[in-house]
Amino acid sequence: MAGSIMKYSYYPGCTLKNKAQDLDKYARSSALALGFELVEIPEWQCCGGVYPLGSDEIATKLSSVRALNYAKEQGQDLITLCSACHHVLKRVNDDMKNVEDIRTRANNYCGFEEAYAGETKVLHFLEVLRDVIGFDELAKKVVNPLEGKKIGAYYGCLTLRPGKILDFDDPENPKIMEDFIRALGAEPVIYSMRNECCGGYTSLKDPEFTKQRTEQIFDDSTGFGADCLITACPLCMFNLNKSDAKTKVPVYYFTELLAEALGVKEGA
Amino acid sequence: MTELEKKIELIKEISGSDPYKCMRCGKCTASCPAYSEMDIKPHQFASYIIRGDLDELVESKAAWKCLGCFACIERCPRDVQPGKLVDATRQIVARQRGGDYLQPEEVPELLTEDLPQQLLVSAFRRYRR
Amino acid sequence: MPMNEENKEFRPLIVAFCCNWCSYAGADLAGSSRLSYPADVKIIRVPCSGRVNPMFILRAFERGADGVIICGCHPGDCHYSTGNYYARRRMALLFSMLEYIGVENGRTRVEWCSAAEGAKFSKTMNEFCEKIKSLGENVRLGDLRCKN
Amino acid sequence: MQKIGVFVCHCGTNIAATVDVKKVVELVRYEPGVVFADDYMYMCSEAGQEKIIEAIKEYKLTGLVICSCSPRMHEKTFRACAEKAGLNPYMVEVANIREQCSWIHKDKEEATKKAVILARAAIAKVNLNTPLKEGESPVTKRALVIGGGIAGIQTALDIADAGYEVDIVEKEPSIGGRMSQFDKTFPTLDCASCILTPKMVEVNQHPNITLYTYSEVEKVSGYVGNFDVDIRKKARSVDADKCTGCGECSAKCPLGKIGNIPSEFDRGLRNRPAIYMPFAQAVPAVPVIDRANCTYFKTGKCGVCAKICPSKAVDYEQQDEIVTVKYGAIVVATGFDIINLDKFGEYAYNESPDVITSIELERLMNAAGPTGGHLERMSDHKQPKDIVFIQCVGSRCDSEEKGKPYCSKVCCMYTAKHAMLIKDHWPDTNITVFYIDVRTPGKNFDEFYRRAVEQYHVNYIKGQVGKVKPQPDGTLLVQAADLLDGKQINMKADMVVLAAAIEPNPGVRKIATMLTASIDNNNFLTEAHAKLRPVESPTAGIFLSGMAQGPKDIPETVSQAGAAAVKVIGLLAKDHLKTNPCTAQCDTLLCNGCSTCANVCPYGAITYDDVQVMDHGLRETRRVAQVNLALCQGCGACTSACPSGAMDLQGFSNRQITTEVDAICR
Repeated sequence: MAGSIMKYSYYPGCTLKNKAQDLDKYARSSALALGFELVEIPEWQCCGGVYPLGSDEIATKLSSVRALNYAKEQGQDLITLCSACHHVLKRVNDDMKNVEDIRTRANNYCGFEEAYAGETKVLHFLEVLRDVIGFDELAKKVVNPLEGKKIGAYYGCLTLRPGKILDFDDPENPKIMEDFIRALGAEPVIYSMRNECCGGYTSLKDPEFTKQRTEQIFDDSTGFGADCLITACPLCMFNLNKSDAKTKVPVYYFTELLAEALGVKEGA
Repeated sequence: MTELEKKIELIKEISGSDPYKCMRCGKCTASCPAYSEMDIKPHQFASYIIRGDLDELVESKAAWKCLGCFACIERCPRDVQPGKLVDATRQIVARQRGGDYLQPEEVPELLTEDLPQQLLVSAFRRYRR
Repeated sequence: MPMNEENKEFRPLIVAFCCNWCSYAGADLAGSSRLSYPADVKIIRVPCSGRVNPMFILRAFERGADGVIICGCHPGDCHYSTGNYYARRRMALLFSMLEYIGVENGRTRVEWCSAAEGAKFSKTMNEFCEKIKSLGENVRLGDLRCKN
Repeated sequence: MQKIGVFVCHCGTNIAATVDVKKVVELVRYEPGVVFADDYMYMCSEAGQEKIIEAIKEYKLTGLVICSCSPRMHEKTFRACAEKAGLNPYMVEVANIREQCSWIHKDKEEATKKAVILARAAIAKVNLNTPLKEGESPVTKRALVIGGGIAGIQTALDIADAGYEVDIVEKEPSIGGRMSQFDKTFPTLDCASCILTPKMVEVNQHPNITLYTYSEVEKVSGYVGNFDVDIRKKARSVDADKCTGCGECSAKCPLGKIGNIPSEFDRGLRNRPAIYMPFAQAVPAVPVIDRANCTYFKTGKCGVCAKICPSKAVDYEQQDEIVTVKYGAIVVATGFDIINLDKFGEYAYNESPDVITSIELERLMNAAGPTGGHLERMSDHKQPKDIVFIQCVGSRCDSEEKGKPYCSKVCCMYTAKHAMLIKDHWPDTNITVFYIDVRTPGKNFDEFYRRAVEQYHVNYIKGQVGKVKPQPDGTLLVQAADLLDGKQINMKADMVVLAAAIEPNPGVRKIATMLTASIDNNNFLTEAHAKLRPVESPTAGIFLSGMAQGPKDIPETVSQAGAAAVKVIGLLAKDHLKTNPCTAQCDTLLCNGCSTCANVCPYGAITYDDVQVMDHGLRETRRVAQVNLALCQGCGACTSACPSGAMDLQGFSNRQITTEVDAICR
């Protein structure tokens, strides 16, 4: 299969082109090292960051629908890295598949050649590692195992919930990031705040409240021995970094550690 | 249909959830990370809606304090999904008076060097429309 | 005499199929509670609403009935567990077909009535009679069987 | 042509005041088939019946129409009366001119007219009546009880004590069921094994009871009074006749120490050997070899148990055995289990060994349990100081994939029991119960719960727990809300006990299918009538006992077990069963074998058979429906579903009902 490398449509989202460039660039270089390529879809628009609050809203779902339809036309799965994009795209896709009213109205707006009905498969980058590459295969490709590192996976909310629609992992007791950490040769630290909210968007107007939340996250994870945390969400990263918890430890995008373990961090 | 029934129907439609299913177990309120900030607690949303005390909901701080973390939605044993009722309340406010918890004018002040775009768009969608 | 004929009130002919366990007992209770309903209603006892073959209803309309009502046990209470569910589905289909051939939907009805609901039975029959009266005399169905 | 006699009852003035009975008699006299018509003050009286008998004899009547009260009142009376005069009882029809005529109409002319029409319909029907004979089928005087928990044990004992033979089939190596795992029982707090083990022994020694443990029902055919059941006796690998139950084999099994085979009976709280009895008081006291784990069966090496056994009872060559037994009645007492808690990750059951279920707590409190009755945390074997109970874990859930929509009924009571027992032993323990509602209907039940609050100071808080968070210091942080006080609570606990929802034993669906016994959405067996026939399945000859029918506590289970036994005894006491003659019949010439009727039959009374038929001079083999008259209850569902008109119902035939329609619409 030399030469014909697996290609995925890739939806980076607003923040990865900007403040979260690390999340993006390490993912791209790691993907190549693992034998697949992230092909950024042209003219993508922001997903909105939040799944529309009213089930009767259509316009706010259209940017996602266009991205989903583009991937369908390419015959490719659609990959995201950002928690929020992952959440919004999967939920809009579920609407397009299962909610007739939304499907009809969205298609009326978009006027695709062929109506879109949720055909595209949306995958988080971690799901590709787990379900396509396989963590055992990933482990074999690791050249710099992160031995001795005790890493706490911080999931936050948007990657996991609502569990039924996102179908990412067990929303209360996830293990995909822990398995990922093991594949990189490090030791995962399991702590119960790992799927509790960091405060999310409220840090814009209530930064003090967000600090309470992140302090609890650091206290809990370091209490169990974590020496750093990983996340897939630029907003979690921001909030965790803003923390002035006594127990604060470094926070990395999971792709950064992946690139490091695969030996492709430099020059990414 | 009375005015009250119409309002309840509207909330049911926007939220896609049924407040009458609530059995007042309080698992949502127990799960809520923003509990201390909410003046009306998640489990009370269903009763406020059923009673028709929508004005109080609309005036409440709670609607703006919900983190949208989906913990209550995930754990609700009755599929009421209180978070969706909170979101519907925000929508009613936003549709009635354009959402007044975040004004565009105040944004420049709030910006910092490392503030991610995701935060801005999320806040705008949650606080406004 | 012709004037008299004109003024004569229309009295419909109504056939009611009642299951033995719930609705027939409900009709008995209506009787022992002296809850009247028009004499136009004539009850045929069947073991279960699920026993009511669509042919019986067609036959009634063919023979000049103005309305047919089928009464069974409440959903979940059927003496035979599931007969009323079959009746409900079967009649929904039959009634839509009857409407197609000219028997208005109001002339047919399925109603659940328990052995304790004498009042409901009487009320249902009164309402149904009123409805049929408002619809007037039915156009008698022709013989539906194939003829060659 | 029938010779029909019509009798119009005055019922005092009940009928006669509104219906002109004489006129009815006059008008029906000339109906086809009628040879005699008369009226009388009280038809149901001795004198009235005498009149009927005389008329039958004098006019050689072949059919009767009684215009009187509802057939639900006196149809039986008039049928018996006809039989006395030598007339087949099913040649009698009743026209209901009281409840459905005289009592609801005021206008005499109108009521009389209606009475005549109702009489005509009945006369038309009788013209088509045929004599029907109640069928008879013999009864095998032996009962099968599926499940050897307290429900099955009680049912079997009651039947056996009445003098009938009973077999119990239990899939585990011992009878005893869930109750044998319990420590104490509410609301009296007597020890579960003290009241259960004597019954288990009694079952074992009862001359009328045969035990099939480590066995499963494999196949069921036949019908009420005549079931044929195949029972698979799984190979125990131990000869029960030779075994003395000394326990040497289990004690010496090398896997007992190193095997890591979790004990099912102790809910995985300790390990067991590969050759084992589930618990010390097991009945029968004969071990089994768990072949999936046994070293000898896996590698051919070891054989310690066979060598050590003083009575040479270990038999590695033993095979499964199928026995076929005939039964007259079958009782389903398959019991319950608790739901799997994988979907409730928020309570950390899989993450923390100190989050346990209530059944595990029973084992931890039990003197014969893994800790010898000393309550300790499984993580560090320390005694817990702060214990939190969470109610309704998986009960009363709307979302089907997570939990169950019903209330599990027993959790409120056993939690109060647990709280009090713990406080009795270790008064320093702090106990908090998080509840949604406390439900304690039952004799002495609310008093019991109040005692937990008032005397034992158990802290009851209304509000479901949101999350249990294992902490770095080994404690559990319980995040909850006190809805009545309006507070969010973060409470440290050493142990959390989950009242997991109850569900029917997962094997019941397979058994119900074999028995054609209906089952509801939650896999509980359905009663023939929710109120009036609560221990019978709609399928004749199948009876329900215990949790298999719905959540219930021990006293309720025992009552229901007794009730099921009485129903079985009532059935077995008969030499023959009279069968309802108003059954479905298949016209094999019309039947095309499409299975529509079998699919709608609630009783599994329709089977298919290949028969030779002569059709227009051609002999051919056809698959046609056959009605088992012992099972058919005469609902007629098949008759209206049959697309070819082959199915008909005796006593309510298509022609009979059509002719009634015609008579009314004349």
